[in-house]
Amino acid sequence: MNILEIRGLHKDFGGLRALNDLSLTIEPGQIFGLIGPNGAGKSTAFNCIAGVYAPSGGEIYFNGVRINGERPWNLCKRGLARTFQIVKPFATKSVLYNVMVGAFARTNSRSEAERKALEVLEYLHFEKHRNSRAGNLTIADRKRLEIARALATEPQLLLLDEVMAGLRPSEVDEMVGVIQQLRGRGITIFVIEHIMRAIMALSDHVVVLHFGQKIAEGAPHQVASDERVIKAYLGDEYVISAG
Amino acid sequence: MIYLLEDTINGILMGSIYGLTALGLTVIFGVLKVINFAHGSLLMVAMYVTYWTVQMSGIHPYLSLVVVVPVMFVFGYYLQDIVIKPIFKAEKEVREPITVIIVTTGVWYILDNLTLLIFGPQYRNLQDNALRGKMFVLGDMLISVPKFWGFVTALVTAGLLYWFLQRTRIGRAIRATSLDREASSLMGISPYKVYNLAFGIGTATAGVAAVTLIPFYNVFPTVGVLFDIKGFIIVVLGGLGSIGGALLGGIIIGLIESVGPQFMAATWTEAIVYALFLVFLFLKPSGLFGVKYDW
Amino acid sequence: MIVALNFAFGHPAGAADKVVKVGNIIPLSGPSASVGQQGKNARDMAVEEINAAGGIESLGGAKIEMLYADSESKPEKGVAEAERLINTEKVNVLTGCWNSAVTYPVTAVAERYGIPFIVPVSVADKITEQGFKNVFRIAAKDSWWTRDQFAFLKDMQAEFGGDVKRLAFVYENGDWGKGFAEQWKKLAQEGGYEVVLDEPYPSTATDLSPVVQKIRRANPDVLLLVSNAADAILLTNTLAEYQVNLKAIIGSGGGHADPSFLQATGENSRYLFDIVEWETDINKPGAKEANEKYKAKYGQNLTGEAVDAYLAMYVLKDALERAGSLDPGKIREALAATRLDSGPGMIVGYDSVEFDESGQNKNASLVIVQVNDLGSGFERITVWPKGARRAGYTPVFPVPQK
Amino acid sequence: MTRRSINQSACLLVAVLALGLPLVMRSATYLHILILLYFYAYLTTSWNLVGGFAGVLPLGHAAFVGIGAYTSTILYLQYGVSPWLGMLVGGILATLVGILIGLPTFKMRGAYFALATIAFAEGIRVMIENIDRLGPFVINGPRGLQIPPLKLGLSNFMFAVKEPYYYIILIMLAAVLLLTYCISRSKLGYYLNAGGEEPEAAMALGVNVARAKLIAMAMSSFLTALAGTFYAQFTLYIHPKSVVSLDLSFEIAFIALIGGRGSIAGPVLGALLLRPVSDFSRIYFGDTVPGLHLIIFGVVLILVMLYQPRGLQEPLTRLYNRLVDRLAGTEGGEASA
Amino acid sequence: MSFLQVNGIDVRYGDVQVIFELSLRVEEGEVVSIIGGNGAGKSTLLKTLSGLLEPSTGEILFEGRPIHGSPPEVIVERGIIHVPEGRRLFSLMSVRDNLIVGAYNSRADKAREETLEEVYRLFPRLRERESQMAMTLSGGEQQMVAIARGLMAKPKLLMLDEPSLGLAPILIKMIFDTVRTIAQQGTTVLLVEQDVKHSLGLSDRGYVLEHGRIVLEGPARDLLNDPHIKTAYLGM
Ligand SMILES: Nc1ncnc2c1ncn2[C@@H]1O[C@H](COP(=O)(O)OP(=O)(O)OP(=O)(O)O)[C@@H](O)[C@H]1O
Ligand SMILES: Nc1ncnc2c1ncn2[C@@H]1O[C@H](COP(=O)(O)OP(=O)(O)OP(=O)(O)O)[C@@H](O)[C@H]1O
Ligand SMILES: [Mg+2]
Ligand SMILES: [Mg+2]
Repeated sequence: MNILEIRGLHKDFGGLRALNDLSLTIEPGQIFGLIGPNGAGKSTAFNCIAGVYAPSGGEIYFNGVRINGERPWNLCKRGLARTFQIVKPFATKSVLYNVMVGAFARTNSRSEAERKALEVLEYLHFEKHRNSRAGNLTIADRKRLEIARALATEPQLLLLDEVMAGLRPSEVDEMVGVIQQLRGRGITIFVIEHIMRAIMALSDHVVVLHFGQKIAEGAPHQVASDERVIKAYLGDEYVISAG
Repeated sequence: MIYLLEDTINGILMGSIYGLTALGLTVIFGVLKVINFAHGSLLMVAMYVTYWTVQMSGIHPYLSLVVVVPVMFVFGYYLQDIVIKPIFKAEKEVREPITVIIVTTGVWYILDNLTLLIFGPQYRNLQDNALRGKMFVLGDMLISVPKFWGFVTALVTAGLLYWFLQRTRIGRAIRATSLDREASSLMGISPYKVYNLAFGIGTATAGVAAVTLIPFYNVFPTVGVLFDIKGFIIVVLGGLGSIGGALLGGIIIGLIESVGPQFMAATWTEAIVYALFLVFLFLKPSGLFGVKYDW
Repeated sequence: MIVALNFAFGHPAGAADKVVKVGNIIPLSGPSASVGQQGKNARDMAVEEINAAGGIESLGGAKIEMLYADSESKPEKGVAEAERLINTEKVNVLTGCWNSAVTYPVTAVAERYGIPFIVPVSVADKITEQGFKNVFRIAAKDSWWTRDQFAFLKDMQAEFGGDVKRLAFVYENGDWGKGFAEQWKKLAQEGGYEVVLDEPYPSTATDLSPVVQKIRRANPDVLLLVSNAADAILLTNTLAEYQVNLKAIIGSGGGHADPSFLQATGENSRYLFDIVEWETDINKPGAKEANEKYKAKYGQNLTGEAVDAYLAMYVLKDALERAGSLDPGKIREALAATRLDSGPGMIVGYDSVEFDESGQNKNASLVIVQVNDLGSGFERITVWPKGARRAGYTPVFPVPQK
Repeated sequence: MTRRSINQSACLLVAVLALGLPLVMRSATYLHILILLYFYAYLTTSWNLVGGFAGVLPLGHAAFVGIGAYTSTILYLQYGVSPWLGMLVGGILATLVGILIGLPTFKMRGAYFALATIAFAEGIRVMIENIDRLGPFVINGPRGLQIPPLKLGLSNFMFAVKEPYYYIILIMLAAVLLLTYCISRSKLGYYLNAGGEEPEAAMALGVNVARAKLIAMAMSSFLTALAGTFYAQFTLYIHPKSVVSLDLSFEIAFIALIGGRGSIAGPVLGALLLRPVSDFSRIYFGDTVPGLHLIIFGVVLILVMLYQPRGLQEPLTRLYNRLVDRLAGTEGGEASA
Repeated sequence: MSFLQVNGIDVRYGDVQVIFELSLRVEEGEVVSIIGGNGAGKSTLLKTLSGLLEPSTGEILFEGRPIHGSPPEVIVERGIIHVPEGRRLFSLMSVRDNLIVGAYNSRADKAREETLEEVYRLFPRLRERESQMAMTLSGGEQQMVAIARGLMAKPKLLMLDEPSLGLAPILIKMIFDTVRTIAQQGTTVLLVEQDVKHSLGLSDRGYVLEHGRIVLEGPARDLLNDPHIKTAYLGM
């Protein structure tokens, strides 16, 4: 069974059609990439899946269950976690506190939540920051915190929205490693990213959005050489340097 | 039928004056993102300023605008500069520093009681002013002349304020600061000066409101409180930060207060106002003219 | 920390055999500050006089020491202050509190500690109807005020004609106004009047023209009012603006008797009737002098409220003289046996102060005044009872139509 | 000494002090002031569940005080129901009202929420002032209700002396503090904080923000109403202007903000500062210069906020921690809770 | 004396020191890049230069006169314009009003209309969107507005903080082309970037910032070939 299946998804904001007839399927254990120009509707797609927006049309199935209009916290309990492109840390609280909020999704015990949160922080090499105030982290660290919190909810499917923006190449590589490890733990990953270096290295399958519509789909290298994708998204220069 | 018309007109006139009293509240909220609990007291101070200006010079009450508006502007400007600014400096990251509510309440207590100390608890009003007791007689209808001028003043003030904020250089700077304090400082705008300015403008509009009230109203140290809660309800009805909203909110309240008593005891209209307010909030939490995402 | 406070603030209650401590709880700030200030002034004047005249002789010339506390018109503040005055300041007697809502709970405190509590003015009937032993009220209670208002109305019709049928009741929506309105309704029924309007309004109203419109449209002959100061002024001015024609408007003291009322209403208050405990033109020896002295000191005329406070101090002095002790029980006994018919305090319209079983001054009486300008500005002229009417003045009733 | 044992002994010390105080301090006046101080600390701690943890600013909690006070008083006066029972009924009633008001208002943020709660409480006050009887219940409108102090005794929640009141409110305060402490360390506490700060993120992490806030509101309104009954029994007179007044609502919020909202000690610290300032300035200046004490109160409000915008709790906690560190003889370690 | 001269500044957030004894200079007409990993203190440095933060020690001289300790609005008047990280547009104002506010300082205000024309010529897309509310623009368009708003202030020194962050590859190229154009027109540019390849590609000189200290500096070309840079920042 597919872990996530989207059929003919639409989302309108007033007169603006942010998503237009989007369909895709993600199999368990996949790393699935979503790319496209700014404003193409990528984050909107995530918001529809994660229950922030009710879709204007179409269907979303998670593990075979229709989840249109399901509230975010219930989706989280079902095993769907996400990060925010515009990070939203609990700024006045410590990193550990932030992650514990996520961990509480699976337990009622404080000590259990703390244990699990520390485990996640360690896993992400983030434990040295555990007592830092989340509001004082740099942007890149806040993105890492987003991942840590999401992981603490023990998801089956993890939606990552531009978690690598602002990382330098070596850090991108490190993060790619982490994400691959997550897949190793059986978590399916759906990732939005503008950093092609990461997308190319990570994804099994890539979908390209443009004006809310899917314009290409396939293996990363296949997509990267697609004429329309280059024109709309990558630009001519990319082909040369990616080579 | 004629009664209803008469009451409706009175409601609109008085309501627009309520809107005018709340205008400063909405401007200050729009820019500083704080509720100024001292607004009623500032109105009270303005009423005293107006009262003494007219009393001592004997001029037409509306001429006192020339004195009251600048005096109140300066008063508000420095009040913000001295008392409220330090809080914004201390809480740079907080968009709606709630502590300001406490500080402005402190200002409220101080102003009301200082006035009591200085002027005593007496009730004063201007007996012989050019507008006192004047009525337009339209057939069987009686319409208060001073309220009518208050209505006109409210419209003009709101219009000027809107124009000022939308079209002038300083107005744009004020709006920019209200949206992003830090970014506006990177444009060369001093946010604290803008706050002073906005507070000054808000206080000056309280001055205008005081001038419209003085021809038919009393002055005493606790008069501000009477308009305070009303002001809160008005700005929320209209949408915090919206100028047109404040006027409309005021008129709604004025209408309820004026038309309502013909169908029930006057005390119940108060309850109606609160009930309507809550219903409105539930239906449209950002107010009639409020912008949803600008919290 | 509390210990430190105790040390710093707790005045050791020394053997005060040379002073009588009187605790006074009145609204000195907040919305009733104006009345509170009058009460304080009048008390101070009386006590100065008493002390200057040698204090309480039977206590070896003990002086009266006044302790004031601000209730801010809030019941909880009044209670806290009563507790403090009794327990910490060890006052011998308590007076206050003007706002009936403050006076009620304070009577309970005084009763609990057995401290005599003199209430100069707080008109709610209930205050002296709780079966308490320590409460003594100087002023008339609201059923007497309303009774007299109706008696006045009847007498006026008898004397001047003018057929009064339709009554309108407009009153502040508080303890005080509601209390009056209830009595009015009964009296109107008994008197065969038609009540065309029965309208409470919030004292905090910022626009009273809707209420005035209601009065205008109900077209009553006589309007009876209970108002605080701000609303009394606003109502009077608005009634004039809307040219409401009435045969008479009768106020119930309070706001209508406020010293700022005449100044703030001017011509609009002409011919208004008001019921009060006392008026400056009263024909009583000493009254004129007392008023002049007061006016020189505080710049205002004595009001009914002020005179009751002034009198209260003399009632107290009288009781203390007879008690010859600072024991609250003794003072209470003396107060209960009061029969004060002379002395500087007796500038009121009746002949003596005597308390009935419940502690109500049984002789308290009221007068009705009319506002008019007799050439030296607007003033309040006593017109009723007829025996007390100012010589040479003919009341204007019914008021001429505009 | 370990940090834990120091903390425990500090708590013990405070407890002993509080319990023993009435034995040393015999003045009914100070006892009265102290009882009201605890009363406010209790109210503010209850308020803190919503106002502190859930990150909104309710300015209408007096409504719940009023519901509690009126319910138990009416039941007692008209039906002879023991105020203890009435207290529970009042609490339950307030809980229902709290949920009712919370349902729509928790969608609002910031200033809107604050103003909505003001309007709601004022609405309740206007209702009480206008209604003389509600069905079989005599509310007595603007005249308030007086409880005749005839049947003294524990079962009637009425005492001739102040000590019993002192211990009752002390126990109530201790209980609510303990409750707050437990909540702050529980899942609910984390969820409230998270939902208050970044609702969207919290939802994505499995937090049903609205439900968490509603639970907090239910608890807060229940606890607040209990204090209403206490107040009624303590003063034996309730009046819409005293138990449902805006002043009361404001004072609760001020104490919380001055003390430090969202912290456990904040409400108590706030009450320890503001109550004496309010009482003693009124006592010492209320009679001589009318209004001066309110000016002083205003100045204190402003000064504290200017110098400690996060409330007194912050510097005092730091001080306390340093002291504990000194005693424990260790450095650094964990900070925030 | 350099155009901009930073001498040994320390910067801290409360108790945490983030920048240590940092010195650098920018000459008039140059494009200088500052590169460094995340958390190195790049944004902090720019915030300090623009007056949002104050150095605890050290001095900052612009055209020979000290600016440290002056508030941002004074520094803007002097001609240093900071385009902050994350765009920071005035979300509820139109594109045009955003740009006009950019020209708030007195030097720029006089030439407002001409500058607006110039900026529109540089970003024709913005002219099309002139009356659209800033918050409804796409990420790339928002970045254009942010840079354009900086230009409206008639900067002598333009400081850009990660202008390429979160942009699609095609837009990144466009943004850097724009920066190049701006520099060619004579504006001095101080550029903070993660995208080292692009930024050093158009810079004259560069500084490498790590843990709040300058660890490397030199002509951009040399830095591009530096082995440390290659491994850490270019991912080769
Ligand atoms: N809440 C909203 N209301 C109105 N319009 C919206 C809203 N959210 C997104 N949009 C619009 O929908 C379109 C798609 O936005 P979305 O955030 O999904 O883009 P994106 O592909 O994630 O872009 P980026 O790569 O810049 O993050 C944009 O034009 C955006 O302005
Ligand atoms: N407001 C703040 N309070 C306390 N510390 C802060 C604050 N802002 C940033 N820091 C800290 O200062 C250090 C430098 O941050 P800065 O934002 O300057 O880094 P940067 O080089 O711009 O990184 P990035 O590439 O992630 O934007 C970081 O360790 C960060 O945690
Ligand atoms: Mg996006
Ligand atoms: Mg940065």
